[in-house]
This record gives sequence, C-alpha cells and structure tokens, in this order.
Amino acid sequence: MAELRLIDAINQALHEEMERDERVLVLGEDVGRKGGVFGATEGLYDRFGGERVIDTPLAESSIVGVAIGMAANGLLPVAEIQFADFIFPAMNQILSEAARMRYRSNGAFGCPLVIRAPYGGGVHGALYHSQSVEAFFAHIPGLKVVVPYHPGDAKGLLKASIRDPDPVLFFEHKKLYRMVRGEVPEGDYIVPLGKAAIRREGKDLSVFAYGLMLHEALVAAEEVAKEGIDAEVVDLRTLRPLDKETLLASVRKTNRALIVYEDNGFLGYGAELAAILAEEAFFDLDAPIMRVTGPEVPAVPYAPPLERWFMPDARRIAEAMRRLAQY
Amino acid sequence: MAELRLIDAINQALHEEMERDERVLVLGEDVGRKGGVFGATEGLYDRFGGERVIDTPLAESSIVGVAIGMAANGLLPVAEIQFADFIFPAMNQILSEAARMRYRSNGAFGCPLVIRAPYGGGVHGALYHSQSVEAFFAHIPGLKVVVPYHPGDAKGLLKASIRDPDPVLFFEHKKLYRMVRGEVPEGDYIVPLGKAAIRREGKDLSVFAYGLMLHEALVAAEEVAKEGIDAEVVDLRTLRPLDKETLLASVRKTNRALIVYEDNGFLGYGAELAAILAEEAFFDLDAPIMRVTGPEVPAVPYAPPLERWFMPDARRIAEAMRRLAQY
Amino acid sequence: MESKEARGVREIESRHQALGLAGEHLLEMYYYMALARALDERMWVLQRAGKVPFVISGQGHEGAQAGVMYAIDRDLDWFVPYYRSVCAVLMKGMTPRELMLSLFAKAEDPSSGGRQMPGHYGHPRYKILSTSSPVGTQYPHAVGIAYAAKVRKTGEICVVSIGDGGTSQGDWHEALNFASIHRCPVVFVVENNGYAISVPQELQMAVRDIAVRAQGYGIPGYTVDGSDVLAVYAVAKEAVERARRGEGPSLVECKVVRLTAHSSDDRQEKYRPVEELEAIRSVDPLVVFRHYLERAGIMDEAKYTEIHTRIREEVDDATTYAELAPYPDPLTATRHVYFEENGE
Amino acid sequence: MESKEARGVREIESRHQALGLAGEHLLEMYYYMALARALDERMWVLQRAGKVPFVISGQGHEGAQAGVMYAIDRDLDWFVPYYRSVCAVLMKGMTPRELMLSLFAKAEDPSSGGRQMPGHYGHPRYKILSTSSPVGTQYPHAVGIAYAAKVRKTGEICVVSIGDGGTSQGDWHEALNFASIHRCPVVFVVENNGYAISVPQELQMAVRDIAVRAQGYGIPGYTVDGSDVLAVYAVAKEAVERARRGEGPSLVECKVVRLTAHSSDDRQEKYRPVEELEAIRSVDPLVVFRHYLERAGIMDEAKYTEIHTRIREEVDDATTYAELAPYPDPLTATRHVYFEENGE
Ligand SMILES: Cc1ncc(C[n+]2csc(CCOP(=O)(O)OP(=O)(O)O)c2C)c(N)n1
Ligand SMILES: Cc1ncc(C[n+]2csc(CCOP(=O)(O)OP(=O)(O)O)c2C)c(N)n1
Ligand SMILES: [Mg+2]
Ligand SMILES: [Mg+2]
Repeated sequence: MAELRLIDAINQALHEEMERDERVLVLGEDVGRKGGVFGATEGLYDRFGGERVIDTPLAESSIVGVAIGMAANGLLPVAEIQFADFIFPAMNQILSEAARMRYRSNGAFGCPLVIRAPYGGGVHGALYHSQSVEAFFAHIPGLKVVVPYHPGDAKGLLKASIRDPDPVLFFEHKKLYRMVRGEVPEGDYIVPLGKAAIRREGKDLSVFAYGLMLHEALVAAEEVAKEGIDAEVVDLRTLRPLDKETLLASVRKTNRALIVYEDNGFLGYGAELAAILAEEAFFDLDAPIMRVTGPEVPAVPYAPPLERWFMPDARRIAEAMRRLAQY
Repeated sequence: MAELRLIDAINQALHEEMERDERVLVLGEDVGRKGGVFGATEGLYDRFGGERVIDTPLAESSIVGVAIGMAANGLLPVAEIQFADFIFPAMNQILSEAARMRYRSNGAFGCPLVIRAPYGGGVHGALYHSQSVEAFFAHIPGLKVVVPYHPGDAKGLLKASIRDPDPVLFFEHKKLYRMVRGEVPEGDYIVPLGKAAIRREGKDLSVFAYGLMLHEALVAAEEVAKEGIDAEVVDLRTLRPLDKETLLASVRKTNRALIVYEDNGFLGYGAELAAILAEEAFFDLDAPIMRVTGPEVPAVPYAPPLERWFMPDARRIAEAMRRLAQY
Repeated sequence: MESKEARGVREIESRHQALGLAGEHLLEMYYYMALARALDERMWVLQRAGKVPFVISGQGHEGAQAGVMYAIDRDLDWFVPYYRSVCAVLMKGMTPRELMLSLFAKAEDPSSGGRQMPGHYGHPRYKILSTSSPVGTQYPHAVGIAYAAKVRKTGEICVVSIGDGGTSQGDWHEALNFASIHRCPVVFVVENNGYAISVPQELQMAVRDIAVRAQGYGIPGYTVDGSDVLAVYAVAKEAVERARRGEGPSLVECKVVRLTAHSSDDRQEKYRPVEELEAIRSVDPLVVFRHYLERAGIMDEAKYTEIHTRIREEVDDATTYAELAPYPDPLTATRHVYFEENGE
Repeated sequence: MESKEARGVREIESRHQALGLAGEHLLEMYYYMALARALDERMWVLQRAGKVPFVISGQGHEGAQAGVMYAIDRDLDWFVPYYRSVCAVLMKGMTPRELMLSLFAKAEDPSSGGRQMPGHYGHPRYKILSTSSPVGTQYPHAVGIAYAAKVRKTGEICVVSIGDGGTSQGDWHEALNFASIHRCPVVFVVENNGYAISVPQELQMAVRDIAVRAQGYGIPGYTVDGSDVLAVYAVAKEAVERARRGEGPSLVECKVVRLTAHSSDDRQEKYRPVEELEAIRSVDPLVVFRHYLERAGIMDEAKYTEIHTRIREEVDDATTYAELAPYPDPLTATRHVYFEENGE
C-alpha cells in the first residue's frame, strides 16, 4: 500500500473513476491543460481529452448549472470550484437546483453531481483564499457534504461521492494537500458516506473535528496524553448526513465534548453538534460542551501574525482539552 | 398610537426615512409603479420618483452589487429582494462584498446598506416562496440580521437598520404582513439593533423565537399557562449580533430552554443558541435544550396537507413546553 | 383575372407549404394552442372560484410555443420549460389531466406530486426537465443537457425558454457563453412579452431586440413575431437544424403578448395603460392563427366546432379528474430528499 | 524633399498633438508605466528571494492603463481596479510605498492594513474602491458608484477594470445591463490578455472581440490595441466624455499581453507555447511607447536615464520602507468587522 498525500489520493480517484465509467467528466477553471491550480486534475486532460476534461469559462454559476444539466442527461460530472471561497456565485444553482431537483420532482429527477472545492486557511491565502464554507452547505437538505482528512479516506470518499446518486460537496483542505501522507490502498474501493471514523480511542473526553482541524486535534491529543488525559478523537468525514450514532456513542462513553472547527464560531458547523448533544445526550454530559473555532471575523487575514492569530491549532485545542478534563 | 399591520409599519418607515434623508433610496424588482409584490413600497414611487425608487432588472446579484457601489458613493440604499428565496444569486455580493468591505479595507470603506426580504412559509408559496434563509446570513461576520415580529418593532428596527453604518439583512415574514396588528408610534423613533425583547415573562422555561414562530410561541405560552406552566417568551429580533445577555439571563432564571424556528433544524439558526447555552449556561440547565423546527426537507411543499405538515405551530410548541416542564 | 381573395389564399398556402407544412400540421398546432388556452382559462376560473389558490399561465404565448415545439423532434429532443410553457409542455406530451393535477397539487401530479406551485413542469418520460421558481437557472441546465447529448452522441437537441426579464440574470449570459464556446446543440428561446411582472422592457434593458445579443456570443439571433406561428416555426426550424448539424446554439426571440396579469396575485391594470391592454387583443396568436387557417381554407366552422368540442371535453375531464384526485399523504413528505434504494 | 525620418516625426507629433497632448503629458504617462513596471519587477524579485509569499501584477497591461487613466479627471473621478491595475492605481494617486506596504502586508498598508493579499487595492482618498478577490463583483459596484454620482450630481464618472476571463461572470452582464438602462456615467474597461490563468480566450468565449457585446446593451464598444497608449487614450477620452455628458456607459476592450505568469503561483510555460511567449515581448507597451517617444523626439538618452534613475530610487525607497515597517498587531485583528464609534 502506497503512502500518498491527500492531493495524490484525489488525483488517483479521479483517474480511476474516469477510467471506470465513461460518464464521469471533470469541469472547472484550469482543470485541463494546467491540471488544476493545485494539481488535483493533473494528467486527466492528456488521458481523457478536452471533451471530458473541460476548461470552463470563469463563471461558477454556469459550472454548476451546466453540470446539473449534464447530470440530468446521463453524465456524472465532477465540477471543481477553484477555491471554496468562489463557490458563492454558484450558491443559487447548488441550493435551489442541485439540492432539490429530486425533492421537487418527487423523485423523478436526480442530480448525481460532485462539486470539489479546496478550502481552508493557513496557506497565506488571506480573506478570499482561506475560507471554510461547509456550514452554508451542511445546512441544506438534499446535499451531502464530505471533508476528508486521511488520504486513504479521500480516495474512497471521492469515489463514493462520484457514484452517489445525489449532489455531494467535497471539500479538500488546501493545507492538507501536501502536508501529511497516509496509506492509500491501490485500486478500487469505497469509503461509505455518512460514517465517522474514530481516529484515536480515548475515555476522558471526545473531540469532534474534520479536515485540518482533525490533524491539529490528533497532535493535541498526543500532547495531553502525556499529562494523563485520554482523548477520543472523532473524524466526522461526512458532515451531512451526520453520523449521529458515533457522535452520541462517543459522548456517552467520555461524558465530555469538545468541538473544533476552523470557521468562525457563530453558527459554524459545530454549533449543530453542540445542539444535538445538548438535546440528546444532555444527561450524559459532565461538563459544558466546549468549542474551539476561528475568531468572529469575516475571514483569515493575510499578514503572518494575523493569520497565526486566526488559525485554531493544537496548542489551543490542547488548552481546551485540559480545561474540559478538569470538570 | 395607531394599530398597524407589519406591512404598514414597514411602509411607513420607508416613507419617513426617504423623507428625512435624501440619500435614502429604494431599489428592487417591482418596487416602483407596482409598489412591491406585497405592497411594502406602496406610494414611494409617486412621492419620490423613479430616480430614488428604482424598478430594477430581474437580477439579484446586480441589485445588491449596484447598491454596494451606491453605498460607497454616499447613498443609503434599501434593496428589496422580492422573496428571500431569491436572495441566493446575490449571495456572493452579500457575503464576499457587503459583509467584508469594512474588514478588508481595515475600516476605510463601509457599506451602509439594507436588504429587505420577505421570508417564511404558511402562505401557499411552496418550495421557492416559503423559505427561511436567516441561518445562511446570521453566520456571516460583518452582517447584521434582523427579523421583526411586532409592527412597532418593525418600524423602529427598519429605521435603525437604514441608519446603521453596516449592511443589515431585514427579513419580514410574509404571513405576518397582514396577520397581526400592533401599536406603532407615530413619527420618528428607533428600536436599537442587537437587543432582544421579552414578550412574556415567565419562570418555568424560556422560549426563544422570532418572526412568525414568535407568534406561535406566544399562543402556545398562553395555552400551557392554563395548565400552570409559566413560560418566558423571548423575541430575539436581531439574530446577529445576538443579545447574549438576555438569552443567558433568561435561562439562568428558568433553567429550561426551548428554541423554535421555522427553517429545517440541522444547522438552522437556533443551533447556535443551543451551542451557546450548552457552553455558557450548562450548569444552569435542568433539562435538555429542546428545539421545535421545520422538518429536514428542502423546503415547504405546496399541497395544503404537506404545507400544514411542514409548519411548526403553537400546538407543537405547546407539546414541547409540556415535555420540557416535566424534567 | 384571379380574384383578390383567391390570390390571398394562394399566397397563404404557399407560405405554409413553403415550410413543408400541410393543413393537418397546422390544425395540430392550432389544436395545441387552443387546448392550452382553454386549459389556461379554466385555471383562472378555478382560481377565481376559490378552488385553487394560485395560477400562472401563458395566454398570448401559445403561438410562439407552438411554432418552436413543432420544429423539434418531440420524442427525441429535450425541453426545459418555464412557467408560461403551457402550450409547449402539452405538445411535448403532457396531458390536460397532468396539468390540472399540478394546478390542484394532487398526489398524482407527475411534475412534483403536489409539492410545487402550478406551472413548475417536469417529466422525465417526455424529456421535460423539472422546473424551479428562481428565474434564469434553467438556461445553464439546458446547456448541460445539450453538452451531454453531444458527448453521448444521442442526436438530441435541447430547447429552453425564458421571459424577457429572465435575460437580465447572470445565468442567462453564462449559459449563452458556455454553449457558444462548445457549440452545444441548444436553442435558446426568449418569450418577450415586454414585461417582467410590472417592469416594462425599457427598465429591463436598453435594447429593443434581445436577439442582438447573439452577436456577443458569435451565434445567430432571430427576432420574430410570436403571434405569427409560421414565422416562429421557420426561424425555430433553422435554429434546430443548425443545432442538429453540430453547429451550435441560436437565440430566438419571440415577441409575444401577456394577455393576463402576471399571475393571479397580480393586477396589471395598476401599471399597464388600458389602451395597451385593449391593443394586445388584436395580436392574440390564437385569433391571428385561426384567421390564417380560415383564409387558407384549412379550418371552417365545422372543423372549428369539432376541435373546440374535443378540447372542452378534455378540459372538463381534466378538471374533474384532478379535483377529485387525492392530495399527497403527509407521510410521503419526507421522501425523495435523497435517492431511495427501493424508491418509487 | 523632407527626409523619411523627419516625416515620421511629424506624423508622430501630429498623432499626440491631434489628441491635445504635449510631450510632457506623454512623459508623465511614460513615467507611470515605467514606474509600474519597475515596482512590478521588484515585487517578483522579492517573491523569488522568499521575502514575500505571493505576487500578482500587471506587466504588459501598463499601456492600456496609462491610456485610460490619463483620460479621466484623476482627482474627481472614481476608479474600481482589479489586481493587475498597478499602473492605474499609481496614476490615481497611490505611492510606491503604499504598494510595497501591501506587498509586505504591513500595518500601514492603506488598502487593507495587511489583511488582504497584494494586488487588492483600495483607497478612499484617491477614490479607489476597495477590491476583493472574487472575479467580476466589482463591475456592479462601479455602476452603483456612477448611479450615485448621477443622483448626487457630483460630476464624477467611474472607470472599472477587469480581465477577459472576468467577462464570463454573470455580474459582468448584469452590470452592463443596469448601467445602460440608467445611462450611468461609467466606463467599462476590459484588459484582454487572452488568458484567464491557463484558459485561452477560445475556451472563454466564442468571439474574438469582447467589444461586440456592447451592442447587446445599446452602448458604444471599442476594441483597441492596448500596447498603443495613444490609441487607448483616444478611445477612453471618447468614452469618458460621453459619460460626463450624461449619455451613459461605454465598453472599452484593450488587447494587452500578459508578460508574466498569472501570479507567482503559476508556471505559464505549461500551457503557453514558447513562440508565443517570445512574440509578446515585441508588443510590450513600454518598449513600444519608448520607441514612439524617441522617434517623436520627446525622450532622449538623458531624459530616459533621468526618469529611470528617479524610478529606481522610488522603488528602492519603497522596498526598504515597506520591508522595515511593522506588521499589524494581532490585537487589531478583531477591529473593523463593524463600524466603530471611535474608530480609526
Ligand atoms: C431569481 C428570481 N427573482 C425574482 C423572481 C420573482 N419573479 C417571478 S416571475 C418574475 C418576472 C419574470 O418576467 P419575465 O422573465 O419577463 O417572464 P414573464 O413572466 O414576463 O413571461 C419575477 C420577478 C423569481 N421567480 N426568481
Ligand atoms: C469568482 C472567482 N473565480 C475564480 C477565481 C480564481 N482566479 C483568479 S484570477 C483568475 C483568472 C482571471 O482571468 P482574467 O479575468 O482574464 O484576468 P487576467 O488575470 O488575465 O488579467 C481566476 C480564475 C477568482 N478569483 N474568483
Ligand atoms: Mg416578460
Ligand atoms: Mg486575462
């Protein structure tokens, strides 16, 4: 089994799925000749040609809108939004169209569409190349939202997303692309959507995270382990549909919950985790539900001291773990 | 003091503000000659003319985008989005531009802009004329989000919004427009943004709601009062910035929280209220934090039995109150 | 010397014959136009009678729709409608019952099972894509359908409709741009009735003819009188054939009239002058086309009565059927948010 | 008989004189173009040296920008830039130090206090609207600024810039449509360098000249060689005067070349042929304009040295100043999310 980076795993999944099923097609800005600004679509254009690997005009609404039409007429489009920050021109097509094609037609039409979007901060991307936008989409019934952390997951989750009959938003953390390596099985396999993974078992408290924050949480967990705090770290992987069973089971075991996300806190994704726990696991909780999140500003600023200030990291997560363990 | 409907209060506020300050200007689809599809801008065109009451092209992104430019050059635009459901083409302009003009320019530019949008279900509007979209915007730092319930509030809050130096989203529930009357002071006054109102004092449990759901909560509170349950009903009024003091103080008094919103539950606005309470009022809580929300489907269906099925109402809220009071 | 009248008939005959159309074809088009109108009028009656809360419809647009839809292969090709496409979806295969089921929001409504407002057509069997309310989103969908047809070599083309107001949306521009780059087999139709609810064309755009925009995408653009069914057919035929030949999209603007208010929630007297409302009656496509058929000797009193009797029966049947049909069960309301393994 | 050379000079002189420009005006334009280029080149050097993480810039676009900005009232009028507008914002008043402060993301950066990436210009004093990254959003802003100028009768006009790729966005279309309806005093500039990162114009649109789209909005459209500063000036002047007269917007497409990669994150060798990269050097606006100035006898060796010595000093000064300037204090990072009563 090869040790690959997240970006390689994604590239591999795209290659294999396009090879496997000629209905699969990739479209987006610079995904063709250039192979994507992050290289995720590297090699696809040479292998499959311009008809199936489309360098689109610079217009996100039509990237998604056209993909919806393709999906309605027998193709399986994988659209790339160059940065998650630039997904908002396509918001209407995603929310009003892709997400409710099935519901509004009472099941007559589906929308098997994947939208890949690199997201997240810590890469000197400033206000408009650093955003975590998952909360906007995880709120929308009819969509599925996936955020891989482990490269092996990334490949299997992306394949599952491409084969899924419903629209899936697939967010890839830019900083993770080339940061960590992980075992990626060769050939075909699937990691099912809607299942969280326990990355580290523990008994003192539960940490829920995804994407880059999962990495930081794991680092923090090892750190506090030295102090005798045994943290369970849960990788949510799919944000919608949420694996509620794993969430609740973990808290029922540890009786303490820490929720970590990079986005600003107010109504960010983790708010829903807290709300579910406060309703359904209230009597299992021995301590307040804590959150470590990005600060309440519009986005990650550029200057290095400001960017550092913004990003939640292992240090801050470890601190929160210590406070939580004290209850 | 006159007893007015919500729609009249809004119309009055617009008239008075345009009269008071010639920088105030109204733009949107059908806001001119027709006076708006709900009549909110009735009379403005005749009084102030087509230059200040603009019937725009059918293009929400430019309605907001042009308004942002107007605001940058000395005007105080009040944009109408005909239905909140149609705000998504303008998502990028609202989120990427209006909400962060000030932050990104380090305070050099502001964006004094109001976006009014009728929202909500129960009016036979089906999937695309019934949505509650406040959660998408209440998540965004740099925006303010207001949802009036009482007509007197509506006038004062709208005036405050127009005079606010930052972008304000002002959501008006369509069903409330002509449903309830309330005292609306004549002449000029302001209801400050960021302050909740306790509509009914109580000691057994706290209900947090806004818009139409506030009305349903009040009805439910009177019903359970007959059974000896004394509910406090808090009208949030401003969803961002949230009046956290009032939220926390109420729960510290009643030790029980019920959160009501019309939107689908998962990551809807009330999730954040629950998260805050679960973190900051954990030891004050005697019971799980409960939510009554719309169901987890893309939007309100049209057929009368389906629409009734969707809408949270006094009956369901009262049931939840009873359950909550039993802990 | 030939009488003036006889010469008139010959000219008229040569007009539709030059287009390869026989009398029976014209009668088929007329039938659909008249059926659409009759259904449409019935819908308003039902709304006024308080039997349904809402109606939005296509009176005045039927000629444009008949001309366009007659130019496609109605079995093979795709259609992406909008809420005024009553005549078009009937021609594409939907039945009066199906339309009435949607008006009454009944469980059996094939477009949405009663979930959507009336006018939100959709039907996979007839290759009519499901419609939403946000204006403009359908244009990129049509491009995607056409692109897929091209890649999959199905031979299909796709027709999509929108109003004049809809051309202001960014999606409209993005769709034309994308389609023209990739020469997608799509025909972009604009049914220009001069209004977007109350907003007149002068406040919607600074040009008289929307078709001039075609040049900005390097594609053919046509402006045609939507009350003249044959003129529309001729233009649509050209556009369809071009698409079929793989030469790419065209833009077809049909000037039509909106005979009713925007919808049952609107009162157009507030913003349209009385004279205008009177004047547009004279370009009612149904009246104009009937006149043509009569002058061409294709339709006489008897034929007219026969067609309209049939239509009346169909509309009555559809109304009764739909009115009596059951509403959807609330227990089904959570279904089809996502694909269901054992769905349907 | 007059020598060929002398005749050449006369022709040249008459060219700028016909436009009402004297030698000193041309030298001012040249100065800004050369200053922009020098700053720009320095930025790339600093990036390569690892002193800053990122650069995006306007090499090859300077001629178009100088021609346009010289046509406006730089004190009175508004400018809505994009990330290649280095020369334009300098002409609008920004200083080399201000640009370098933004490159280094220092606290004193007037555009954003170090919050935004370089190239995101903005300055209320110079009437340069704050820029974001999402391509296309600035076009409607410019329309709003122009509308406000009209309502407030300030006499201002507004110039806005974008690249060829940006014209594909819905916002681009919506802005042109809105402005043309209301005859807003705005000049829409497109700096067409034939690429959007790696995407060539043929995959961005099906037309050769973007200016043809102007017809779709009933406004004048111009396509002009962006390496020919005087040609750009002439066209821009017309557009500016039209706007000033209250006759509404114009669309000015300048064909320019992108001499560098899209940004420091890009490697254009991957998608641009070597021959093309060599060929575009010959239409470098700076070279072309210098040649003109020399032939017109406006610039000689001494003048050239004088200008470039001054520029070199300014660039050095700006670099040193910005490099030494302090970063913003993280304690300030929560500020200006909303208006602050005692702000600044
Ligand atoms: C995005 C969006 N904005 C606003 C509306 C409300 N609306 C529905 S139809 C309509 C006018 C459409 O006019 P036009 O495109 O000319 O079509 P017509 O009804 O005249 O055939 C408006 C504003 C909508 N449905 N979608
Ligand atoms: C909405 C949006 N989508 C994608 C991007 C990423 N991006 C930045 S610049 C660019 C290409 C712009 O090309 P063009 O408009 O031709 O301008 P040029 O850089 O060539 O001057 C892209 C795709 C973005 N900034 N915004
Ligand atoms: Mg219309
Ligand atoms: Mg370009």
